Amino acid sequence: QEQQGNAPAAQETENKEVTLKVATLIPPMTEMLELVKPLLKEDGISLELVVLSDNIQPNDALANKEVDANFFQHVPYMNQYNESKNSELVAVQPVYHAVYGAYSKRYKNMEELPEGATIAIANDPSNTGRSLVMLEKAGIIKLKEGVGINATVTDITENAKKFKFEEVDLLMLARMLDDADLVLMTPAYASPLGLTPKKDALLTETTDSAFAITLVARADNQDSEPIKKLAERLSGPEVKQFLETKYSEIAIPAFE
Amino acid sequence: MISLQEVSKSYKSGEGIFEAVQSVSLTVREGTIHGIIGPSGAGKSTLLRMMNVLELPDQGKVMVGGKDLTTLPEKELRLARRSIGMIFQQFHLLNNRTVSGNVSVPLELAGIGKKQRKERVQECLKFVGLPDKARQYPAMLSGGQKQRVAIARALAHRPSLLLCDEPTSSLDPGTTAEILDVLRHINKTLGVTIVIVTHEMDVVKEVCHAVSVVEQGRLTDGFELEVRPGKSDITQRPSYREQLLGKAGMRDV
Amino acid sequence: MISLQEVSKSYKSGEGIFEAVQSVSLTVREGTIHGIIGPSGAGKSTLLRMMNVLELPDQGKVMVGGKDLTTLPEKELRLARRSIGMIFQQFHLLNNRTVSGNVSVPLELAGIGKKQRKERVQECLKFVGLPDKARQYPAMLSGGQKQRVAIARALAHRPSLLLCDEPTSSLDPGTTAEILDVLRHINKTLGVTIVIVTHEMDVVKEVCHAVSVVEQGRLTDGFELEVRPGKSDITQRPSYREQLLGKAGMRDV
Amino acid sequence: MFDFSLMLEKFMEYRTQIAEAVGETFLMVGISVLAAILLGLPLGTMLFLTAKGQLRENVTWSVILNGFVNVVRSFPFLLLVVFMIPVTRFLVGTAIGTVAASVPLGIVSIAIYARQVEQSLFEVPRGVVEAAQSMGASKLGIVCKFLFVEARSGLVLGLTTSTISFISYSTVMGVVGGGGVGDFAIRYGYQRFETELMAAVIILMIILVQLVQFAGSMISRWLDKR
Amino acid sequence: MFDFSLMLEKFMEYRTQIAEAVGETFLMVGISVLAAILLGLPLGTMLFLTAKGQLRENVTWSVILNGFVNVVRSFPFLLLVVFMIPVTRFLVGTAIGTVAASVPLGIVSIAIYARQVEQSLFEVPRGVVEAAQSMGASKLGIVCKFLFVEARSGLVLGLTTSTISFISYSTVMGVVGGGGVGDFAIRYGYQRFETELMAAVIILMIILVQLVQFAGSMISRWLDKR
Ligand SMILES: Nc1ncnc2c1ncn2[C@@H]1O[C@H](COP(=O)(O)OP(=O)(O)OP(=O)(O)O)[C@@H](O)[C@H]1O
Ligand SMILES: Nc1ncnc2c1ncn2[C@@H]1O[C@H](COP(=O)(O)OP(=O)(O)OP(=O)(O)O)[C@@H](O)[C@H]1O
Ligand SMILES: [Mg+2]
Ligand SMILES: [Mg+2]
Repeated sequence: QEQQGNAPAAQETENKEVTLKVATLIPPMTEMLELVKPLLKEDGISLELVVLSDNIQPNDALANKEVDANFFQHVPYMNQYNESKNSELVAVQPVYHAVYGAYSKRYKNMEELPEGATIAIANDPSNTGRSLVMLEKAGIIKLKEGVGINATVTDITENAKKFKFEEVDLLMLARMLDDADLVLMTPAYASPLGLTPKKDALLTETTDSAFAITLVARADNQDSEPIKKLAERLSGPEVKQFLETKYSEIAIPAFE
Repeated sequence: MISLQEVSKSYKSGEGIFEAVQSVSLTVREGTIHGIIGPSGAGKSTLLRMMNVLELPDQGKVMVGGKDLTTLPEKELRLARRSIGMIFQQFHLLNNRTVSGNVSVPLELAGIGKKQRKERVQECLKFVGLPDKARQYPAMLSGGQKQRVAIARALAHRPSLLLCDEPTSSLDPGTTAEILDVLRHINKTLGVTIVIVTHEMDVVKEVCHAVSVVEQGRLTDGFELEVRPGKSDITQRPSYREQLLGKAGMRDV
Repeated sequence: MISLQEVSKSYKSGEGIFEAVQSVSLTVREGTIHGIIGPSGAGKSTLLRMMNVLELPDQGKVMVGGKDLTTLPEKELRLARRSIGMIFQQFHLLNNRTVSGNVSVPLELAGIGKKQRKERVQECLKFVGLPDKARQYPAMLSGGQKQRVAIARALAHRPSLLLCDEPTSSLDPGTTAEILDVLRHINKTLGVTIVIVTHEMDVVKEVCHAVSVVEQGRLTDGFELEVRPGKSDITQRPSYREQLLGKAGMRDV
Repeated sequence: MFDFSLMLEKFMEYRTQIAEAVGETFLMVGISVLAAILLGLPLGTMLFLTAKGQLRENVTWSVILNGFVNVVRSFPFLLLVVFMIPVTRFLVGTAIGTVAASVPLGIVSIAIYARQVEQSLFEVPRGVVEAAQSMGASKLGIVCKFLFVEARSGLVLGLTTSTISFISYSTVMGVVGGGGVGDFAIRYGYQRFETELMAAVIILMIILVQLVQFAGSMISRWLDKR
Repeated sequence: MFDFSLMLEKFMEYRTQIAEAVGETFLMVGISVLAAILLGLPLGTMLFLTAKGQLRENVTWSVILNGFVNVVRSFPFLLLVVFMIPVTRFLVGTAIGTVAASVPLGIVSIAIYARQVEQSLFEVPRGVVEAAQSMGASKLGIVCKFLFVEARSGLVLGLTTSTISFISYSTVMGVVGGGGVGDFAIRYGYQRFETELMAAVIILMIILVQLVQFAGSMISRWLDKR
């Protein structure tokens, strides 16, 4: 890929302070990065958040060296990207699990769901796949052999109760509770409605999920000092405490 | 029919107030053809436009057929205007309607049926000598033809009062004579009152029963004229050469 | 100066082809005032517009000052047009420019400096009797005033040929006489060739050296006229009343 | 840059989904165009009539109507969609799907076209209105028989430009499951990295937009007799 | 519906971020308006001049220029942003951030305003061009001294409408980190369910749009001497 006047990765400034650019999307990721910002300052690293609102661009930006790392995705999604774009993004540090859950306003458990009920799922590929895989694991549908996280609605081979799937934007999921019989979403979207996976979900992902939100860098800088420092801070006690106090219900630390 | 009472109109412009019409009082008797003459910029058009209150006077009354148009509620004003035809100095035709479409508009507004409308449109176009241009658009017409469409449009709904702002300014003497014949005819047989703003003295001499002279926004003179014997004999009009040189022509070029 | 050679122009419309000008040949001698007369819709404007090829003839040559404008490359045509002034039948003023802005346009195009431009604009507006309307916009003018702005604009860049399409159609006799004096003056002192389309026989009688008659798209007559003694005495023009009634007035209204 | 045979192949592979997406786009844009004509045209006319110096000059109404149009246009479209969910649900019973997506899209369409209408009407020469008044035309008569007639080529061009905007707006209606060609291109092409498929679908959109513009320009030119 | 004191409180709490967002919006929209005037105006003029029956009628150029405008307008905006990343990077050195976001926004702005310009020029009466030609004006002279003068109120109204579209488009520039008020509203208000904050920011946008529209209408009316 041609690079033109591209800001070099970790830039040395006059007072030897290093600037580290990290792409991210929404809270709690942004909040966690904000939290470690002053901590990294102590290490001589100036952390700069690049907040984007699309889940391809953070990877594109990282692959094109416009940022030094990103923090918004889980590893399966990253692998999907690497495969498609022949890039070499690497997982550096898993930070937290966000447990997917299925919520409903009308029904108390999965058995109550009537035949032909509407299920709202996210419309971006990784979350579509993730939702369908979750439903498959719960034995509600069957998917084509071996599609895994790449599954789409067309890959459903068995759908005993003839559920209808509506794919809507991630951001829209929470608003769909009134319209759909069942909504599958991450805690980040459910929590503002006062819903938590533990208490309210009719169905949750199994906790050994591979979907921990992970700090991602490139093959060429994963071992650089600033990235290591960032990984260290993101898996440090401050973050752990922050998650446990503020997001105890919805974000489980993925590090010791 | 019309009585303007002390009407005035002034325009604000960058450099102060311009008094276009200054307390003019004027009476147009029912059934007459009344001329308004005066130099360019005197206020003739403004005065004429006050007669159907397209231009609302700053003060004064505009009595038409016994009603003061300046105070009439909108709906009644609309009705009153339906019986007033107007020919604008700049024609104001609808460019996106054909010639017959233009003439038909006042009839449509009056709710007249399609068939009758068509007949009347043809009739009016014949009056002004344009039956063969019925399906053309105004952009395809010559200046004089546009003017004649405007005349036909003003006549279409058989108004009882006709306001004409220089209706023959773009017409040659022959066509002018024809149009004047039409005006004289509807005035005589249907009793239509006609007000004509013009700067052609021949037009005044030919058809007007009375004349008002406007200069610098004021009425400076007004008098009656002897009524002419009637229809001029168009077939006997002299040729252009005769009009200009007399019966004997001069060197050809 | 101008020689039209067998020019024709036809328009396609829904109902077939309309021949507006049919193989007309016409010569306008340098330094003369040439009238074109004829009934409404005869093709006078079309003919005039061919003289600066605003209307490109379907066939025939348009020789102006020794060059055939129909075949001139664009750039040269532009230059040629710079020395031709034109007064349109519908004026075609720029509504978003003031009166002086309008008159100034041809000077701007000719690249004349600001100060000189201003002087010339004032001068031209004086010619047409509108010096006090310099800062008004066309929408604020009466019909005749608009026409006079168009005249001033056509005179501004001192053209050597002036094409006038009914230049006095909206003017009263007094103003007409003034404008004709201006035309006669520039013709006499500067040798400007002038072509006037008009339907006012008085205008022709007053200023034209030669006349062409156009009827139904064809040149049907052409002749010369005796040249008048010169400047008419405006100050002694009879009043409107005198023009209409003779020296002794009639009943007042 | 692109492999055309691969594009064609991909296109064929996904043809049923693409056909469905095209249908969704037509439905959403069709409803929007209808809303623009049925409500945007009158609204724009009212904007014009109540403006300063016009036929029905009325500060209150002018402020209200301008306010409505400006408010609709101020909202980030995504938020408008969200804000309107209760309205949408009230109107069509659900807030998800193509028909539901047409509700916010229609509202935006009305606002967009109203401005175009207003602008076109401002171009009608004053003399036309005067002629209408002199004939005793009612306000409605002036609007229908005079203003619309003289402004018609502008109204059509405005509708053309607006329709292309609606198509553009419709591409983000995926947020509420509206679907459509643009959403298809984003989801299948962009998010699943099927570059050829995306290119094929975009070419489809370009053709669609070209057709709309071409038809609009032709009709406008044909209607213009000035 | 909303608690105004809470709104105000939230607004004050986030005032530095909001100020920054406003700055970003001004930067993006400012660049777009500049692009629209510097490039959209000439492009729209060329669209007009090369159209059928116009001064520089030229089928080839007409097709090319119309093609460009239509292609830009056909792209789902998100995909245009993505497609243009290499160009953006070439032009401003990066593809991320407010300045980078201005590149695709600017391109769309040029296309949008070009159409408005074309439309306004179509409204100029033919006689104006004839008068210009009779004076021997060059093409450039006809355009600058005649067409633009007579179309100026329409050109300003068109720019007003376009600017509001640019503001609207700028709200989705969050994809490449463009920021701005709209993105702020979506990010903080919508995604974090800070409804009061969102409402406050939207009110800010409404005020901004109202101001643009009001100024545009005023200037247009003032320039219109017809
Ligand atoms: N674009 C056009 N399409 C069709 N016919 C046209 C077009 N332009 C002019 N004509 C016709 O050509 C004829 C001559 O028009 P022209 O304007 O030259 O007349 P004119 O002699 O100037 O008349 P007037 O004295 O009324 O101005 C008219 O009958 C008119 O209808
Ligand atoms: N809107 C306006 N603003 C400023 N002045 C105006 C306006 N309308 C008309 N006037 C002025 O009012 C005067 C009278 O105009 P009017 O049109 O009545 O003249 P007129 O007698 O019809 O002249 P003409 O014979 O040239 O048509 C003119 O001097 C004109 O400049
Ligand atoms: Mg007048
Ligand atoms: Mg003529």
